[in-house]
Amino acid sequence: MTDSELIQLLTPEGERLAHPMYPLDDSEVDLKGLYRDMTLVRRVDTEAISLQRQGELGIWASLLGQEAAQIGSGRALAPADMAFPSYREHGVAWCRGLEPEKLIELFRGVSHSGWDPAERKFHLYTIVIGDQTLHATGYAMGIQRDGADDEAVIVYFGDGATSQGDVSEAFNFASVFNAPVVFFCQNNQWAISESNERQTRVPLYQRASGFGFPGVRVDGNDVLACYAVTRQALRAAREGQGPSLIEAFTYRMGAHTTTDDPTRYRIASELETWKLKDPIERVRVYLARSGQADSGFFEKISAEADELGARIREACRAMPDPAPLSLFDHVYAGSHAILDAERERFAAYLDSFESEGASR
Amino acid sequence: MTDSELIQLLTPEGERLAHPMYPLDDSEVDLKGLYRDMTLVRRVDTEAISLQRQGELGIWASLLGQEAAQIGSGRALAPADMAFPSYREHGVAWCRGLEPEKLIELFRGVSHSGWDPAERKFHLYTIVIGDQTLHATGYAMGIQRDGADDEAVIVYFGDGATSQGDVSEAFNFASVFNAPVVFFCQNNQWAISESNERQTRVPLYQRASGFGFPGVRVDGNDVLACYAVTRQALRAAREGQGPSLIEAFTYRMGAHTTTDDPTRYRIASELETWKLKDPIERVRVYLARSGQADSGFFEKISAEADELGARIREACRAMPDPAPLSLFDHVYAGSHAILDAERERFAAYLDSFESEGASR
Amino acid sequence: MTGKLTLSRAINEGLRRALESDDKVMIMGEDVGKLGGVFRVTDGLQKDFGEHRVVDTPLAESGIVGTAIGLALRGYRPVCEIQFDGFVFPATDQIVSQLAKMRYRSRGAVSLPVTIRIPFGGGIGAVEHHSESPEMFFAHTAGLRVVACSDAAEAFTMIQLAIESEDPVIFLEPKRRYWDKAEVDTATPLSGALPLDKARVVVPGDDVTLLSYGPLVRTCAEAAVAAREDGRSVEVIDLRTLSPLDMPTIAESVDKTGRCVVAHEAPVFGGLGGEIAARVTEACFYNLEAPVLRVGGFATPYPPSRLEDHYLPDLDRILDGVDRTFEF
Amino acid sequence: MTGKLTLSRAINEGLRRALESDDKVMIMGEDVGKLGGVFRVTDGLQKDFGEHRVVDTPLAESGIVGTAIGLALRGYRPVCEIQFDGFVFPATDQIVSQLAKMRYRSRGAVSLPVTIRIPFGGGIGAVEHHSESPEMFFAHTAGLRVVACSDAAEAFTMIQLAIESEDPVIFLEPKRRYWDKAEVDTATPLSGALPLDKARVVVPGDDVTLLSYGPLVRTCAEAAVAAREDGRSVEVIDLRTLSPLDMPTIAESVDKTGRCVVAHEAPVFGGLGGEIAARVTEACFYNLEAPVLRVGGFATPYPPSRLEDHYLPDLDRILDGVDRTFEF
Ligand SMILES: Cc1ncc(C[n+]2csc(CCOP(=O)(O)OP(=O)(O)O)c2C)c(N)n1
Ligand SMILES: Cc1ncc(C[n+]2csc(CCOP(=O)(O)OP(=O)(O)O)c2C)c(N)n1
Ligand SMILES: [Mg+2]
Ligand SMILES: [Mg+2]
Repeated sequence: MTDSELIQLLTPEGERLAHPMYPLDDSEVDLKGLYRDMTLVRRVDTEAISLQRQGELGIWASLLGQEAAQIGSGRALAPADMAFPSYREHGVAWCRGLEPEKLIELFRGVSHSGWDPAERKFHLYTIVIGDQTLHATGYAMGIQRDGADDEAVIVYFGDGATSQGDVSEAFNFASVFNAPVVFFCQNNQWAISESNERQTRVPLYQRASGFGFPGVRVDGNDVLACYAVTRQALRAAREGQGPSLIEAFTYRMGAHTTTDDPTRYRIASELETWKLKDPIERVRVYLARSGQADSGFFEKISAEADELGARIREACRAMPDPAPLSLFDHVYAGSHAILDAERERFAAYLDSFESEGASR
Repeated sequence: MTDSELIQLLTPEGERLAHPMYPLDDSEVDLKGLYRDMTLVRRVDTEAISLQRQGELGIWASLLGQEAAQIGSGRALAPADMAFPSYREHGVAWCRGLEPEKLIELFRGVSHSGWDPAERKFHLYTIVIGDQTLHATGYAMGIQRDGADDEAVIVYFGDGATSQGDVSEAFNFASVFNAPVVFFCQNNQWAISESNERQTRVPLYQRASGFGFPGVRVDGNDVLACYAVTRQALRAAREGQGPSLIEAFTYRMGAHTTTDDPTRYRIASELETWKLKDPIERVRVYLARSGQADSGFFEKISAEADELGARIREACRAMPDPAPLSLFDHVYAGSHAILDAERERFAAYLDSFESEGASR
Repeated sequence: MTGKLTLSRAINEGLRRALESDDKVMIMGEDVGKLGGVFRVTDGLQKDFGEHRVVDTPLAESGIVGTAIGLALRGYRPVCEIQFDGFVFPATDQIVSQLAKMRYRSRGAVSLPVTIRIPFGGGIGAVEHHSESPEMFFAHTAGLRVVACSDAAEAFTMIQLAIESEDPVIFLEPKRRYWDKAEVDTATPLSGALPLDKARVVVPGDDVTLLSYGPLVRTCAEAAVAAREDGRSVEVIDLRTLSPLDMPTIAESVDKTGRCVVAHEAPVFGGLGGEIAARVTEACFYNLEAPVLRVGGFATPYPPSRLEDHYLPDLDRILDGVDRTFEF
Repeated sequence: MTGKLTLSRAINEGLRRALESDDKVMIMGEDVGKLGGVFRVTDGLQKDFGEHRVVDTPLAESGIVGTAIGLALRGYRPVCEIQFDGFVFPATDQIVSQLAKMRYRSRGAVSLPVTIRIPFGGGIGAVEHHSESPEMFFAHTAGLRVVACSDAAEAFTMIQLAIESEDPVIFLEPKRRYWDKAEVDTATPLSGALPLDKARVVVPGDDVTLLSYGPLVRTCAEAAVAAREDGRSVEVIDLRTLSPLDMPTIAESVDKTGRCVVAHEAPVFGGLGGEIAARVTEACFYNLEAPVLRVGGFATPYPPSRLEDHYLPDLDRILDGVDRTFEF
């Protein structure tokens, strides 16, 4: 890959670039807001990891290093746009206004995804790799049928996901039906222990052309580039130009999840290289250097992050386990005799302990 | 698509062309043999269709119009190469030396595919669209492990099949592992009633580049071009250059199968246009015009076809139904108590009719 | 309005009603447009409702179900056609892990009123993968409703009820009965129809209960007639619903007859018959004169079509099963 | 050589043996290489046998099984790892329509000795799709053998027998028992091991037969101990093989005890318990004092992990099932 393939508007050193195809003026974007978003979601992440270590969560999938890809693209969404996440899109959830506590619920094992996707314009987390790309494409086909030309869809998935047949089928449906969907692939270079070369031998953004729509690679650690590229792709989708693929070239700085041990499969120096490209640090440098923010601003955000951390910690610890019988809820809309009988019998069974006391 | 995209060595008018990338001298190829092959498999096809009409076969999938794609590619195979067909590759079967009667068996409902793929270097027909592309890729991975650099694999599938996730997964596995497999897509323009635009909005051969390997479009009604292009792709595969995709641009001149009625979904004029591009006719013209064959040759082939037709007809009519208990054979290599008990009980049940006579 | 319709035509009429009465209803699948489906079940619907509502999709079953889920999230009610039973397997993941679970995962926030039509079963002399009975894959999956129609009259109302359901429904169509005709009353309002989760007694009887669904309901009814000549009164029940099972109707019958046979084309091993046997034995233990017996497909792949008459339960094998329950 | 090994380690040793003794044996899957699998079952194998024999594949389950089929056609014996139970569904088509049927379709010309390892079941506090029990999808599919190991000693021999089998084997590993240790005798030759298609009495008893497989075998054995204190003698059988079922061993026990309970994590509805109930009732009709009862997962998706202790059959629910058989 030549450097010129990679869209970049803010270098790791905090230098601001212009790109002929993705013009973006500082006045068009709330860079301080983006800095705040990224800092706060990183704190959510840190907090969740430590909650997991303390046994409060079953597992956590860290977004460390992917803040720019998620906040940049998430903030490019119009309110009416619909987003379909994978399981790591805590930053996009944040942009959609979803309380981090909702995500915590899921990883704590209290719910599978306890929010209303229609209300939040943010679908449930999808763990089966790639499945959500078809849902997003179908949703976009619905937008077409509604004639809603002010709406588009974005769907998130990883580099590993591109190998799944469903993702290719989604590319194809989207292309054939010219559906208004943006495929946003966060190429964080790893699918658990497998590096990119196990998934592809050419850059992933090129996959799109074979299906007949444009693909582009953006510096996934550059929040401005992610913002500009996503905004344009969504706009094109809304205007009837069909799907596109964005490959956000980034890096998973942490473990795959809290149960993973990356020292088994990757060398430490790789992480060191990527630390120099940290998505938050470059914004801090640029904001400070360009005089857009002073130390007071950074301190305020830092304090806000501390507060948020405390709030999440408390909320998590206070989360009660769901009631046993709730395990039977919401399987069907209507009654289902087999299930209903099971619920009844189980309720009676539980009651028998109540009445017997600890008889066994 | 520009004309220059389409590899052609023999025009519909029987004019012989040269192509810089696919040099082929007439001396390298047995053109009369190819003519014979195409004529005979077309006769197999005609015969099978009429056998179906007479109720001798359950169904038949006609290859009419696709003779050049199948014979050209099939004759490009080296004896050690392995071929994975879909369900329409009667011409490839022919090249592999498989008796047409074996195919007849399948469509008659006497067997599912009664040959040994290892012995014939020709896998079973595969009806579930696209599944065989993964088998071919796995087989090619086996060739790599064996270090057998004189072997390659070819796998056949249709334009419709390219939409299946499995086919994309096969492209990707083949690419990532650099497996010696040639993906041979017969784009006959139709997947039952669905025209190409339901499957893709760009030419299919372009699909390959997104997975990181070369794709090429060849005139699928030109037996020489199909031969030359396939030969080269197989050679590249054997030499360790990895997979490639060949899109043979052809036309399904008949119905999808004998149960299909194409008048419901396509206009007659389309067929007329393609009749002018008939794959056999152009070879006849060229052979005659260039003095390579005289009327005696053509008559001999025609007589041979008549004989073959008669042979197939008779063989088909003479095929006995399989023995009832054979339905329990070859489910498992070893014994399987549940199945064995069923077989035993069913045998006793059948016996009870024998002994009772027509008691019920 | 009543008249004789084939089962295929009755579903077509039912789909038409659904398309007419709710503009969110859509039909998706391979060859469902101009061709009207390989069995003509969707014949004429694209012409009348347009390409946006009757959609020829790319050839990809996972894609069909996956995008139907997305369309349902957007408020549509997609009716997917899987061309043949054997081609539902590529869609298993989307059906089992997504379609079936979405309501549960979202704590009731999401409804996915998707209907998946599957022509199922054998008996049409087809090549392999065209005669499968995959119903247990779905009946065993919580979150789905699984139903099978058995004749034109039933099919006409059941398809409409399936589409109306807020739950995803696997709708099994007995393909070898597509051409069977029956009187269909298209005038009575749907509200009067037997609900989707109820079984129905097709032939009343006293000596033994014969349970089936889909293509074998007719065979069972014929068996009941034949048995009557032998002086045996067979009660035939069309299960209609496989998930949930209508246990009250089943148990009431078996409590009365004391004997029970289940017939289906799917392999006996792991088939619905086992589930029914377990439940009936528990519910009717003291009234059972014999174990619940099962007549069904063997533990083999579906055989070449010239052998299918041996594989499929027919009148004789069903009667043999009935006879055997009297040996206890 | 005997020693205490965890179940995970025992499978690792079994795989190592297989790789050593037949150079056609291969391991394929996601993260099976350097990482050694998310449960470390393949730990160290790539290092010792190379990247050609222990293959990290692209992230695509259908691709894994589909290419394994091709490798088997070429003479290899691939052992595929599906990372978690819930991720086997994208491979359903390749397993059900291709892997299971190839021998039959080719009239015995083709053998596909492919083993598919699936860590299955719940109890590890995981997020959704990581605690499924998909065994019935495969037990209902003719052409496959389906087995489940329950402890380290069994796992060590069973994985080797599975790989040796000329038939495709679905090999279920009880993931919550991966860390359980047991004495494993790695010295005795494999030829002395209990064959793959046999069940085994784990705890002998007289009053009631308790059948299970995989993770619940241990729970059942514990239940038998608890029941003994109540004066009830429970015979616990580890089924080991789900397809075929070892009916002689099962029926012999039930004929003796007259009562039977089946426990599994998979939903009861459509689960193996129904099949067993039907067969046991037919085989032991005159000896049964009570209907075969089932204790298993509910007809719901697998719940959030904080509820899984309620979903999973535990000691109390299994004993409750045992108790209920004495109410008849
Ligand atoms: C169908 C399926 N197979 C396997 C898994 C197990 N798994 C979870 S995450 C993961 C790697 C995903 O990699 P990638 O798509 O790059 O996303 P990332 O985790 O890097 O964000 C795997 C194999 C799964 N969730 N779904
Ligand atoms: C998975 C699957 N879905 C559906 C079908 C039914 N079907 C048989 S052939 C066919 C069309 C195939 O079109 P194409 O791939 O272009 O091959 P062609 O028949 O034109 O040679 C369809 C949909 C099938 N066999 N397999
Ligand atoms: Mg990744
Ligand atoms: Mg075609």
